Amino acid sequence: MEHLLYIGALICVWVIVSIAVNLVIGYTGMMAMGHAAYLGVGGYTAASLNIFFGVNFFLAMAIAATVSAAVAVLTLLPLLRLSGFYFALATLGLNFVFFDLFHNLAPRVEGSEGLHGLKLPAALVSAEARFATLLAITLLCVLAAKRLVDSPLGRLLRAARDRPEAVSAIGKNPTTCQIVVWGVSGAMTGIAGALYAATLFYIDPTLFTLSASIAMLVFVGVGGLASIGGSILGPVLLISFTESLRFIGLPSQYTGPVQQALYGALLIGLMIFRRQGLLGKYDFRE
Amino acid sequence: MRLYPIRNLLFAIASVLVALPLALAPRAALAQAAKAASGEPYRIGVTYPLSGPQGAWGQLLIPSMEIAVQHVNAAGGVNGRPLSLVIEDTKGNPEGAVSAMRKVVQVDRVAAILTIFTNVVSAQMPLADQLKVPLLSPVEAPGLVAKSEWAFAHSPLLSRTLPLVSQRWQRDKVKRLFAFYPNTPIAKVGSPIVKAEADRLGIQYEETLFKLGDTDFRGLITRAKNFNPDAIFIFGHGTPDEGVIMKQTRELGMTTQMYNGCACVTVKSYREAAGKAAEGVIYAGFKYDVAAAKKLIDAYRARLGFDPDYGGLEVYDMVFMIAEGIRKYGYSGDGIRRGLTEIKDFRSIGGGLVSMDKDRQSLVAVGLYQVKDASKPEFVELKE
Amino acid sequence: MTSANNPANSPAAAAAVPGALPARGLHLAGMAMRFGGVQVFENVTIDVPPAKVTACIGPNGAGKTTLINAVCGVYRPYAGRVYLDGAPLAGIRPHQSVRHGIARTFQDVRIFPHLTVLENVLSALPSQRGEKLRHLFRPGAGLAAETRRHRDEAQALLDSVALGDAAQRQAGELPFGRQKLLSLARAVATGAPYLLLDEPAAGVEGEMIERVIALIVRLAKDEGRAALLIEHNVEVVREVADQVVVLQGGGIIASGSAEHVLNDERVIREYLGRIYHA
Amino acid sequence: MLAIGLGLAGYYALVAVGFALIFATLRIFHIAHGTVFISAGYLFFVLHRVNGLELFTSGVISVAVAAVLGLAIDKLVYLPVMRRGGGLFSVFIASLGVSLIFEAGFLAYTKGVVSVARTDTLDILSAGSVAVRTLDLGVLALVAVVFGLLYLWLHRTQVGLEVRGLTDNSPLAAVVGVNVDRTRNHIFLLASALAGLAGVLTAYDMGINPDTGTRTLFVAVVAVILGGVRNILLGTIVGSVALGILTAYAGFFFPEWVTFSVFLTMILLILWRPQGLFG
Repeated sequence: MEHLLYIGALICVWVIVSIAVNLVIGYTGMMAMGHAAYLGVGGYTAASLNIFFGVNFFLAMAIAATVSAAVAVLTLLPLLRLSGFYFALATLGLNFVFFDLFHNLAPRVEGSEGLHGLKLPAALVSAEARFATLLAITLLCVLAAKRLVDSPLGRLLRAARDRPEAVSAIGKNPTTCQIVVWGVSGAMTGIAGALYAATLFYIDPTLFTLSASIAMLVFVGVGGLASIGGSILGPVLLISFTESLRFIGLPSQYTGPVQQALYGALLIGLMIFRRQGLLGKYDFRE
Repeated sequence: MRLYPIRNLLFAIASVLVALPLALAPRAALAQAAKAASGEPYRIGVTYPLSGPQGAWGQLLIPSMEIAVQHVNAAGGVNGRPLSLVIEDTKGNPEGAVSAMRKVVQVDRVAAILTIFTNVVSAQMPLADQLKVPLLSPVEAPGLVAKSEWAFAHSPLLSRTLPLVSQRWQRDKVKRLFAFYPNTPIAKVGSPIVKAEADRLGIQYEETLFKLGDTDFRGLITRAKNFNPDAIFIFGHGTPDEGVIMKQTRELGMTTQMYNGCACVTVKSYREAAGKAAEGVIYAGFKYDVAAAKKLIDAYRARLGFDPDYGGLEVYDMVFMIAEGIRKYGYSGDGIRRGLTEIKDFRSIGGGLVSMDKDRQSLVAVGLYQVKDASKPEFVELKE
Repeated sequence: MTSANNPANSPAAAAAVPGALPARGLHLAGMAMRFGGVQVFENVTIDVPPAKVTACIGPNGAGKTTLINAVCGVYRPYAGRVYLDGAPLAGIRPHQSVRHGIARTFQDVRIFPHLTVLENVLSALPSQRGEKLRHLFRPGAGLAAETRRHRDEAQALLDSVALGDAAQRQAGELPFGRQKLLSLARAVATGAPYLLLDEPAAGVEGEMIERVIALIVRLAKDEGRAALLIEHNVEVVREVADQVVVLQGGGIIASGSAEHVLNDERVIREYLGRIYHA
Repeated sequence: MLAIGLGLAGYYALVAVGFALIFATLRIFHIAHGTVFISAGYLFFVLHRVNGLELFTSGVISVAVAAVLGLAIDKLVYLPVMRRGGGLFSVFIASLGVSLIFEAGFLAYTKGVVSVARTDTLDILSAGSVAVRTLDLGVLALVAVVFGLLYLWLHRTQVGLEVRGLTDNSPLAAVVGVNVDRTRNHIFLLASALAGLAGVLTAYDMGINPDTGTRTLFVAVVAVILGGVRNILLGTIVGSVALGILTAYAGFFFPEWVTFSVFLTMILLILWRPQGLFG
């Protein structure tokens, strides 16, 4: 049971990330492929503050959200002038750049490669409490995201996704919308990063690599573009599936490769048969 | 809209897929928990990388544990009950480490865990404190296990192996020493120790870090070359990378004598990567007395067709250490922990006696060896 | 800054002398566009008075659409200036032109295909607090009320152009003609008093044309908006235009009241003639 | 140092030119090109090192298989995606999928142990302090020859002509009667064969890890972006040499920042001029 609660918590983290990524990829059509970097920034900010300065974890999480948002926007600004595909490529590069940054510069507890020793509040210690807390936070993120995408701003995002030039023709600045939503996405990813650390009690650079970004892409792609429900479905489906592999008797050394191969196959299948994903409304923006 | 039929279908599939694990998991959990309670074998958790970049280690070391378990059980088991291993893949990364550990502890209810790798152990230590389950691993990063009273290490620390090598340096009048470390915690703690030793002996010292998983180290080696050392010291995790470095060193025209801080040359993949370049290498490491280890070596050869490396000896020991803990204080996390802390003059399969120090780091017997033929694990112990 | 980087001796400078300017209305003075070295048009001066429909006709490639883009700040004119109610309108970015009171439509429609018809119009309504993040998560921002108000507004507008029935449909699914109508409605929704309409009737047939015409006329006569209409369809022009300019061969060859220009010998010979005998 | 840089440049160039060919002509961002590269490497490793098949034969077989694999990826993945209206990005994602699957396979097979297809140490020509491995010279010579042939192929043959037609504008080429499908096959076969050759050489020389493919590919991508896709041959050569030297020196001065510098270069380049230096 405890184990399931832990997996539940893990799923919550990835749901938040997927929603954050879907906000930019699905609703705004910005091909974000480097969110692992922001996840890492969030995780490291929260963990460092909590471990080295004894900042209350939830406060640290809030700060982490802000920092991630800031980093996200700062990394976005220079990339804004890039056309869709080169934009994707540049964000992809972020994964590698930030990995080396984390690996070479990020603080680490002596003798290990990363950070442990979080001083967690009661609400995050026991398995039950942690799951409940994460579920609550995830719910908040879902509601916030829903509020955003159903708002006039969200409408503008979806408009800009298809016809940025027409958006300026009706007197709204599409670029501003993009920056705003990217910041929101960054903040959410930062929160997820903090919760990720709280779920694992530990973070190190190997958690924030290209493969994490790919996982996000798969979750969003499978769940469905521009669909909050999809971003919930995606991680729930895939994580519970791969974790269930542990239980249905498959020797555990195959879960790793099977999972990776599965993700690969899913990506191909999606691109051929259903580019908008299970619950998606739109196609990928080319 | 038109999509609805498809959607409903997809929803159906989706819900089934979600239901599947939720339905299966608890049953599996109960089943296993029940077994443990009705108490036949004592279960030991093994959280090792079986897939992913470090996957090879699981494949190499687990057989050696299984052999140890066989030997224990053949000798009547522990308090008349057999041992058994519950193996989970960590994929060598923190998330996998935590998932695997939670699974073996919370689902399979094991009372002790054999694990490996600094990043995995770091990720598991906070959990060990919480779940009160001892971790026993061959990590070689000094100070790591000191962080948690539930973490134990059975491995030769550099502080024990280096003196043997440095005697050699003195004997051979080494004047200029160049050292290679992987960019991992080991290096971060290893390099100052070596540097201090070099200073003590008045040896010119220069070092560089290499990235595990890289295949082209010639840039670094060129550095070494420019430094023109008369001794090269490599200290890592016994990964093939170090073998590749040795080979590429030779291929850049350096004939300098090479030393290694661990018994990596006993690792097959390492020897293969190094090729002829490994010959003549002098290394200090975990005591590996072929005669003493015969019963392990034979069994291991029978299974995998080659000899176990020094890690195989370490993990073999670990199974016996845990068995001893259970024997003394019974099958419980705390019991086994006490057992491990009290280990004294434990006879290692490699020969030599082992005791735990107060930081839960084993003090192992070490030896100085030179590689004769790289194609097979042939090395001679060097005595002064 | 348009004037700043003008060559002082350019004809535009001469044409753009203030004083000759009408106090009200949109006034394009001595506009010139070049891409690279290639000249599109030069010294184009058009006066777009309020509550009137000014049509700009001319063959393809005469630079009519380019003219609109130059006015809206999509391109920076090579020379010339845009005056709005006598004040120069310099160096604006596309999304700012609406704020100054100029909205445009596109020849190829460019409605938001994935939004509903209603949303298309809604998105164009000016100054919505719901589009600012800071209002979005502030309780008591009264967004609900605002939203309701806007919905009614948008619905009313749609009804007025006989699109009310399609309000909830995906705009992309509408037939082309109604999409044109929608794009017009969207421009209208911005509330801008000056509309630059890029061939609103092109590709539209029969009864739809009538509606487009009706809408344009209504905008001018009832709502007192000014329209700069770019159109190939001379019949439409005859119906709606108060005055006409003919843009051809990189310059204006005729301008004046509709019937005068459309009956002008030279215009018929050089331009309309070609259409009739085509 | 320079020798090392050039040696690397050789491998990069072989991968990069194929990638550039495909990207410039078909607008396919062929991540799986790295998969083709690595697959050839592993096949070669298995044939030569594991099964002790003779060096040259194993090499040829691996390259041939690589060529076919490349074509198969196009036929089984890219074409279906494009036929169903997938664009540049969809194909890119699908390509990513392909490389994920293969990488998983190789991980399962090697458990991440580096695979070096040779046991012998290479002989070296040392003149004073500088020592150059004969292999590097061999590789450079080989690459020079390959590029020479490529030049002839592009400028002297009908297919080459059509290829260059495609680089300018694919639909146009279709109009003026280029048999796009046939040319496409040629391109994939050739490009993949070159990647295969690079894979074999790398596996023989430095050895390969399951992720070497993707890594090398990204380096090649940077090289191509650096050189610009319009001018396939010159672009890739210049790009690869520049990058080979960059990585060699990065590996010398700040080994911990090699990846960092490569990808920062890429991002800055995209920002500076997406069309590349010779675009």
